[in-house]
Amino acid sequence: MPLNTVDPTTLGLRPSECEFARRQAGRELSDLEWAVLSVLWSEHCAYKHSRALLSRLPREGERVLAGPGAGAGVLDIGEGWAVAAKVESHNHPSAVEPLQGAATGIGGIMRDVLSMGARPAAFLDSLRFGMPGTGRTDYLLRGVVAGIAHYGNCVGVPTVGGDLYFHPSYERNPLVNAMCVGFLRHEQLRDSAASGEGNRFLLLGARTGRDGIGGAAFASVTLREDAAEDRPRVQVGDPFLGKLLIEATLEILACEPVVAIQDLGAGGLAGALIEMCAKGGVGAEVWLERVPLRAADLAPAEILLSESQERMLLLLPPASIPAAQATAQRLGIIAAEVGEVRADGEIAVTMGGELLSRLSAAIYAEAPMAPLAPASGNADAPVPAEPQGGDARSALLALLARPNLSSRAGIYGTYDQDVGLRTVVRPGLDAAVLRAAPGAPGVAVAVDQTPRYCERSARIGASLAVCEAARNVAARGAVPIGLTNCLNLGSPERPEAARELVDVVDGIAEAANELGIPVTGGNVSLYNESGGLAIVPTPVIGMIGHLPDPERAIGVGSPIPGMRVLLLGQPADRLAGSEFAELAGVQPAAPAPPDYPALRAVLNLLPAAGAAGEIALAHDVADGGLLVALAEIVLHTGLGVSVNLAEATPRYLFGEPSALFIAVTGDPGAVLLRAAALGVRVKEIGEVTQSAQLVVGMPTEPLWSLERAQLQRAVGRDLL
Amino acid sequence: MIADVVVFPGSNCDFDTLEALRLALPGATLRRQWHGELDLSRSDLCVLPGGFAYGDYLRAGALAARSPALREVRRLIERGGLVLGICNGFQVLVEAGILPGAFQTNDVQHFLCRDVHVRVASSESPFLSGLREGAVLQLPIAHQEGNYRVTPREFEELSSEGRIALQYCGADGEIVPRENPNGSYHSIAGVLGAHGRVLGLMPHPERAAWPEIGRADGLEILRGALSVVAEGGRA
Amino acid sequence: MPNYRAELRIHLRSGVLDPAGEAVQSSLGHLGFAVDRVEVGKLLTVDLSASSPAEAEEALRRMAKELLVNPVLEDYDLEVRAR
Amino acid sequence: MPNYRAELRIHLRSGVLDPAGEAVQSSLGHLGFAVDRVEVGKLLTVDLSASSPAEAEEALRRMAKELLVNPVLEDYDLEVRAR
Ligand SMILES: Nc1ncnc2c1ncn2[C@@H]1O[C@H](COP(=O)(O)OP(=O)(O)O)[C@@H](O)[C@H]1O
Ligand SMILES: [Mg+2]
Repeated sequence: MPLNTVDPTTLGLRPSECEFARRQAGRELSDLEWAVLSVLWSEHCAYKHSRALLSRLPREGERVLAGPGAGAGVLDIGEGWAVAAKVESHNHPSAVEPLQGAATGIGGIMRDVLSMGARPAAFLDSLRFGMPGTGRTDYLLRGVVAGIAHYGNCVGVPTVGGDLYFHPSYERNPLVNAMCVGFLRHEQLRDSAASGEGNRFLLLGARTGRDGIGGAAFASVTLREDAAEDRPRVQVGDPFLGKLLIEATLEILACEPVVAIQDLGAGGLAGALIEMCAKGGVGAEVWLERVPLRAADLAPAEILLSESQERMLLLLPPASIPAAQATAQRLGIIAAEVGEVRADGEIAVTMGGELLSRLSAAIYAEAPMAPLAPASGNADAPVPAEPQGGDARSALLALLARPNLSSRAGIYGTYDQDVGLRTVVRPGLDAAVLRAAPGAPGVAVAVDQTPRYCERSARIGASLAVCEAARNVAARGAVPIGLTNCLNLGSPERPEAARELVDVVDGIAEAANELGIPVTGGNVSLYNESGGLAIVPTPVIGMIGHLPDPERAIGVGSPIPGMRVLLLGQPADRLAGSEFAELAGVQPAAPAPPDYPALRAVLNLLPAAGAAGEIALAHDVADGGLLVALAEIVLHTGLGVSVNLAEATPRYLFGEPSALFIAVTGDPGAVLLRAAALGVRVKEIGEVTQSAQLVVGMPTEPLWSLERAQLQRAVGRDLL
Repeated sequence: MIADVVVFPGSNCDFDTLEALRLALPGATLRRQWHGELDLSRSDLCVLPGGFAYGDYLRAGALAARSPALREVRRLIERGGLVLGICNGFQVLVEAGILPGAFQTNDVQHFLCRDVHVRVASSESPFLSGLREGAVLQLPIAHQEGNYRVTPREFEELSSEGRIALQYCGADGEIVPRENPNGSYHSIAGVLGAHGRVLGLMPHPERAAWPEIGRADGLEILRGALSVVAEGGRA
Repeated sequence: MPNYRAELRIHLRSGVLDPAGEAVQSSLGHLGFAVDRVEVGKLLTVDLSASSPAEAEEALRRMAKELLVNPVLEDYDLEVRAR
Repeated sequence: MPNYRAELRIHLRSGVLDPAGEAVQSSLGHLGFAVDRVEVGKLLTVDLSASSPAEAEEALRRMAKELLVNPVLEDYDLEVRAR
């Protein structure tokens, strides 16, 4: 067997890790083994700094069919249907090449969902950039959006939502998180644990090229000043092949007795195969000469570690291989038999009959954990004094024009929102609604996180992100039943960032426990810092809300003039953390922690009232506060809203509460009854009008109004 | 009645179209046919669905238009069968020379997905026979290369032969540049083949065949095939 | 058979609207580059074997006609050299 | 100032996946044309005025760097001539 010539620490392994590996193996490792180990033991693959911490997240729930550790979380939605969902980051590749970085991010998360046996049904994108208006940011934003559109539209999966925030801390480290949602019947659920000596691995999809080698290790290293040097590592996605891969995979899963399946992501073939083996407690023999290549001269380590896109690894009994290959061939896609299961737990890599390496799968799979050394204490800033008075009407217009509140229609308008016929409510407000099939159960889906909140308190910000995501699905009448998340942070080796990592996990755990929402999985992206500037902690939450009858979700029909406008829940009692405070130049402060009792009560009310058809439209009060939310209803419906508000204080009008909704109803009496029974504070504030304008009356202030066209001009900034 | 949906590698509205046809053509035999094995010898209606056939590489629809499947489609047309090209299907028919013109990238230079209004400019086609001229439909579009180009001469010809099927318009039916989403010549959203039995259109009727969620204006177009069968099948 | 590399330069026909070119021109303008016109065309590079340059050229012209060029909108010129 | 026409021929860098080229190659195959490789690149034609060919070329190189060429994935060559 070839021996050791490289110093493994030059591959990014720490001396202590090398020692650990040698001890486990009982010998020196070969170059090939070090190469594989350096990738599989990278932060990106091994979660060295976060794995222990993540066990604090609640994961139990009666609807959870597959939780953390699976390719995607899977939740029961009734009538034999289930939903699979996962969010993942593709930050560093997108910083280097925004279009292809985002495109391959979409392709990558799609294959995670596919690996559960689900048909990918929708994407959401969560984007963070430095402040707009600089050439670099605009270029990144345009490229990323074009990349998502390119891959998503072409692969035939709609993009139905997302969020987008600008903050100076993302200037050098933009974030691109992608979420995929898929549907499956319960019996279609698949697992990635390999088993059965002699079963064969079938590599399905693209030929293996030199692209993306070392990508995983690359993602774990802080972006260098000149990221351009990392350029050859950029991969190009082929959504056309991605589409063939979906169809071929699903057809083989439907027709053949597939034992296990896994997508190829970070760590390439080695990553997928070793994970499958380690999960199943078995080993494998790999035949590298059978891997279809794009360039003839790939070295064994390159074949093992290449992160070429659009590939899946399936495990089948030998007798089923010919049929699976025939299916693949008919659909125009390559399928190669590249190895078989060994019972002894060893990974034996061979090329043309020659044994190149043999090492236990468990050694590769069990990276030593890295301890966190979080800074102590929570540096939440004190709550500052409130600005007083001011002209609410002009403040509203100014808020709507802020980059973080302006319209996202120009962005989601470039995404196919409908393909697949599952989109019942398109993007526009809060969550989108999907049905598993016409007439079948479905879900409301949203991704959320507000950098402004996390900037001053990672912990409160994280719990508020869970609350907002829950509110957004509840606005469609859905019950939040599970969440997936992506934790984007700076280097865990810095005590402050380690503290933030602990805080965001605790914040999510707190809110998830308080609201009874299990965490079904997620992804951690660390080292988002460069030039001494780290991002604001960014725990992106992807929420799944259950809708037994999505075709009757809140928001499927339109409100009618004359319907009443209600406030449900708890109005804001302070301005801290709000966009208004930022606009007013008040020193930033930590937002109020979530009001869980009030939120729980409304989260109970909306699904019940929605199912009874009592609510035509609901929208939660979030960024910008109450007046902004009212304006958004006027913008969204094309109708008018006329209200009389109880208070004229800035905190009431512009504070950002954690448990407040606006609801439009044709039957206020019924909603009031329900609210009383559930302990929801409710107030009727006005009505929907035919003429498209927002009319606002407040105590001691003259009545004022804004035409929809004026509101439109304010929000209508062209971001692309 | 037999209706076939052709699947090219990269088609992605094939299942959607079948699902909508199931509703629109009750009792019809629906088949999803892979392009390589296409047999339309018993077909009454063939639909080329939306998507990105062959990745839309080179030009949208160009590679699919040269595939052997198109021979079957041409034969069906010669026999008087019905052919409906939706979005990418329309692009394929144009690239194949079955319908005139050519497509360019939307004038805004990016993909567009939203509801538009279209006005029925001609009902001289089975597909449009259930609608009156001037009727306004609300249908979704989803395309990057939907900017339909014909020469002024071709336009005159198409107009005089009643072969402009649909034009983008406002909710009130007014055809104005502001309501033209992609820059198409004279707001053309759909055109007919010589005998009205071939229709190519950019909007997606199959995405608007769903009354239960308030999107149903595409049903009438999909039902059009019934009118021919009611008259006694193919010509 | 000898190997050739053909370069097919595809232009929009004159008179055809070129919104892509206009968009690039205006972006250049925003960056401070004043140019008179931009046209966005395609460049296809085809490697093939043929018995002579003339035969290679002949093959390319047929490929152009049958697939590579859309005569409604596009024109092309062709250059073949040994490789 | 004299007028120039610059042709920027943009190729994919070697090793970068070219799904478009592969699709066109296989389609040509179905049409009976056997070719060894197809690459789909871009051809930008830019008309501009400059005081000399060297200055025009210099301007084009800056445009390429700032907008027209994506150095992560693409290479280019440039030809400037009087018009
Ligand atoms: N990056 C994005 N991609 C797709 N859709 C987006 C994106 N950003 C925002 N949206 C959509 O725009 C709408 C408004 O977004 P946002 O203001 O974040 O939500 P809310 O209505 O809850 O305030 C939502 O439907 C959301 O899904
Ligand atoms: Mg909301």
